[in-house]
Amino acid sequence: MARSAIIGLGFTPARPTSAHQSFKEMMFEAAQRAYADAGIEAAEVQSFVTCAEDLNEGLSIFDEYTPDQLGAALKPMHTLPQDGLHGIADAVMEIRSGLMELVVVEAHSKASNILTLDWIVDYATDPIYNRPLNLNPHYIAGLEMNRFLHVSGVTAAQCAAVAAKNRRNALRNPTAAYAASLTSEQVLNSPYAFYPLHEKELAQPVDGCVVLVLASEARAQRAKGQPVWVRGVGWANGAFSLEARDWAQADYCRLAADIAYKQAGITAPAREIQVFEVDDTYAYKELQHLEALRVFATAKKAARATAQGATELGGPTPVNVSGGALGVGNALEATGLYRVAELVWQLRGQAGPRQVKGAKVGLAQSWRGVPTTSGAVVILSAD
Amino acid sequence: MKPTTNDTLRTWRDNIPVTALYTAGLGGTIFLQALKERGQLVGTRCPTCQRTYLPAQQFCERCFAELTEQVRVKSKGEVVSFTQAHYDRDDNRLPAPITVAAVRLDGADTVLIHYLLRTPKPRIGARVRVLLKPKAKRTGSILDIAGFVPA
Amino acid sequence: MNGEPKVARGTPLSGEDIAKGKAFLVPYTPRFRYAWDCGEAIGRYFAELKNGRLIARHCRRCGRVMIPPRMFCEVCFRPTDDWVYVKDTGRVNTFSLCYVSWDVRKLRKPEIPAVIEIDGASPGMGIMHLLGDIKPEDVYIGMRVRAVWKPPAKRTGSVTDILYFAPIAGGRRRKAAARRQKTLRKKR
Amino acid sequence: MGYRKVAIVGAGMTKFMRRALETPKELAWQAAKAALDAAEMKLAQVDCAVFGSAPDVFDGLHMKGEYLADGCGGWRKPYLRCYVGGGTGVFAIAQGWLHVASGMFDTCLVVCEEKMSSCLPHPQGAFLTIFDNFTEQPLKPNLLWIFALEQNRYMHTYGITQEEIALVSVKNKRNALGHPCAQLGAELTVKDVLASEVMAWPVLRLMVSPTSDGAAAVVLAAEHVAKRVTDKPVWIEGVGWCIDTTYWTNRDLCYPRYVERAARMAYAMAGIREPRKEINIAEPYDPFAYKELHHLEGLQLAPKGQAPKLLADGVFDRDGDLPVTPSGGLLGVGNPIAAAGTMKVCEVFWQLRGEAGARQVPGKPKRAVAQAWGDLMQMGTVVVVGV
Repeated sequence: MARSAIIGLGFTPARPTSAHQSFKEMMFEAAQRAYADAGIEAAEVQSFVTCAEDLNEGLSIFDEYTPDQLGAALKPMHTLPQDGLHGIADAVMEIRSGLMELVVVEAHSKASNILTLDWIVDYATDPIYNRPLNLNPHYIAGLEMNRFLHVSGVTAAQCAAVAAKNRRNALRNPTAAYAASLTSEQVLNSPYAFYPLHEKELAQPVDGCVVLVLASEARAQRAKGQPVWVRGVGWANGAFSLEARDWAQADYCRLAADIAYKQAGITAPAREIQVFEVDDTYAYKELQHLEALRVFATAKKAARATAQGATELGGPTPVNVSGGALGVGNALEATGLYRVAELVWQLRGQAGPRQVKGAKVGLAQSWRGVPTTSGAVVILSAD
Repeated sequence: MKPTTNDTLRTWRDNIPVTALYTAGLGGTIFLQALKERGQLVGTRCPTCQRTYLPAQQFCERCFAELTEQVRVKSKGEVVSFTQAHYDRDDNRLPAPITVAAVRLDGADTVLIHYLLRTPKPRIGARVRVLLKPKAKRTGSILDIAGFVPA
Repeated sequence: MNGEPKVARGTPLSGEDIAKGKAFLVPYTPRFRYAWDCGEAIGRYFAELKNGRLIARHCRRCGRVMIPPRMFCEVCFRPTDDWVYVKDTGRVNTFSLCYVSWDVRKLRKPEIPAVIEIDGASPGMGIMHLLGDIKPEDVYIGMRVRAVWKPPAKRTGSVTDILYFAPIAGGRRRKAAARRQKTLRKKR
Repeated sequence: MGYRKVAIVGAGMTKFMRRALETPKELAWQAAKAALDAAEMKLAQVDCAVFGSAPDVFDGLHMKGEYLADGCGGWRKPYLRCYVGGGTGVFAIAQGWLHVASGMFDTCLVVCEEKMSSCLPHPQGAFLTIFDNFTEQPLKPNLLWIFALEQNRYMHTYGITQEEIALVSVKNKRNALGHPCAQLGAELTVKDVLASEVMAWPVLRLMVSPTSDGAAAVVLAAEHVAKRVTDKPVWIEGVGWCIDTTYWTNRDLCYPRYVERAARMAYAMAGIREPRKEINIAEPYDPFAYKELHHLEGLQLAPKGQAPKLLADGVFDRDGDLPVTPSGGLLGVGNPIAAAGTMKVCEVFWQLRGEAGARQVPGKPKRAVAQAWGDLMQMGTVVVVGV
């Protein structure tokens, strides 16, 4: 099976708004940066993948609007209404099958263009049993967090500490939109949004675009820059319905991780991986996901480690040194790719003031947000 | 030099003008009919996976079996989780929060999501029961249930 | 159990079933509102429409003059270079006589959508718009047309600042082409 | 380049109908279950699932892939939704092929579903918003516009008449009479078609496929599994897809070059040099009557502008030299967008196995092509299968 690597990264910084660019112009900027980074011409790319959801774009068939600004006109290109990490999975399959050598993955957010975002999120809920309750859909996160706290023994204060850590981490990341010197107390003192979830524990939407160039091993060895190798990629869904799902465990994350670990030959994630970019759409999710990822045996241990600074930059298990979704922002389908972007910088040794020393292997994990139980895991390495 | 200024930036505003009419489906029809006409909570059971789905499902998501065995579930159960929503869908802060609970009714392996009423201090593990609307006001909707109240 | 389905599944539901309340239904009206960033290309396009002009972008590598304008050339994959005013006249590339409105109301008088190749843009560069001031049976492919603009005070910087495109009078080819296409159409 | 061999080992679908009582996930489950039953496989034997569906607003669900996951067998499995507009139903097969051909999985359940009736009173709000939000939607276009504009350009360029196009409706609706899942099978004449209401000239009512609810599914397996579960595997010999520029008003709509590119990609994989001679059955996408002809030309199965003549000569009849759309197509079976494309793949699967019942093409066909189209006259998706 052919190995694959990321050989180019382009992005626009995550920002609450981006009024100077249309989505096409934003994608064009990120694509140009990615191709320059990879040292390739757009014409060399054989296949393209965009990760996008129609209603986040406000167009009924967004696939129509994808090719030109990436250089994909008259080429194989398709849309996945999935997170950007699923896009990487697709590119890896295209390469491993032997069909393609050079594949581009794109995802973006123009969240600032959506005037009724929560209505759209709510449109993802079951129309017969759930939507008639007429609620803001983030209540689902409140329900889940409460169950998670109950089952895991994690405290509200420990969740708040995650939010404070990630917002502080973002201070070292020029790409992040929501950097802040925040303390756990300030998070805990923010009003409840969806009890027991505080307002400052929700990742805020951002605009931005990330483009990655993936290549087969043979093609990567001819690449201009240092390739970052894809060691494993896994993705999975849990039970979708609110009625049948597991309310305490992130089963989708556990399943996706186990697939990725198997491919990468990783048996002790905490020891073998030096940098983690883990979904923190809501602060408690980071702890829940760290357990599902087997980085800590339990979420409670993850919470204790966080309190002791073990997941900070400089700690033994740095988690979300980029700032995560709480610090960088929630870039809709591009959220996973901002995590990968951070890993690329870390593994290339380009992360500047937030560089994790000795980072050789990194993990990025995504979750598609409420009401889904859908996520993916990608493991990257420097060599 | 002519900078891009805020005066030249524009947005174009529009909407997606759709409305929807959803059918309850085969499973949903069983559930809603029993709820409306008999005030009962009917699920379906997968004999292979030994799980009772409430509301009734046409198929088992785990093994794909067609579910033909209908099971009447009790109207009492236990709070698996609850939350208090302080925002509405337009992101306005609500004057008073809305309490919502996930409740596992006795005899079901799944939870039902609904409002938690008359409960100033909600608690996970508390026993509650389903409060139905009077028969004359039931239309065959999940809102035929008014919510959960302390058992 | 090989072979195509002998008994196909699925339960048809008729309008009558619904009217009689045989099915449980949930109506819903979502609220999907957007304010899309026009960005540089469309922002300028709209601004010029307000001025009563059509503007395009030029790529110096492939030489194409593109409308609607874009900041990138999709053929060369590079930024486009120059703004170019093009004419508000052109030629009908294709058209339809549509007797159904966007929301499925029947129309007695058809709308006439068309792709109009714009003079001054590269060959084949068209935009979609409507035709007006013409009888449906007189429209033909190749017909020369000119934009009919809203009065300046009523323009908002939108494609609807052009009310429609109307035929430019004259032309010998016009009658012959119209005749040929009428015969084609009559055959239905 | 040798690829890992992937076969279709089972196919299933629901009836296509105007409005189904079933929820989207129930429809998906019915088709998926039928496909698994046909392959004599259990869900537990499936490694991963792929779902295809067109606009979210049809089913009335944001992220509808997530909502449908359980109906598609995605519970606690790797599950992916792909989406290329109307081209999705055939592309999903290519997406499933990637899952297995990559060596990452041995079996894959591919399900496509559409429930257009959820979009009430009609899906026009969804169709309006397929157009460019800045430069086209303010003109209040409907879906018919773009088809009528393309059909007119096609007719004009090659001197094609309405009669010639009407024949497609006649053939496909007749073929659909033999399909147990068909919504609109009918015995019609060219005169009937031409006498039907003018929707958007040159498009007439009987040249338009209906809106539908329905689902279709196939099970894919790697060679070693395929040989274990069936003695009649249908091999996926080639997959191809291609998207053209968004700026459809800057292209000549008379010819679908994106279909040609997609076809050439699939043919190259399949080692096909002369498609007209090497392909026994074609299922091109026919949401509108002229589209079938247009796509046959893109598929290199007819010279440019010549498909109508071959049709009139009977070449494309079920017992003709190159049977085209023996299923009855979207015009006859129905058009639940993505499910309709997969229905075409189901059809060639049944045909090559000799299991197509009343619709069986004579002469033991060996190789077939299914094709779908999508987006703004823009996306071509092609699958070549053989036995």
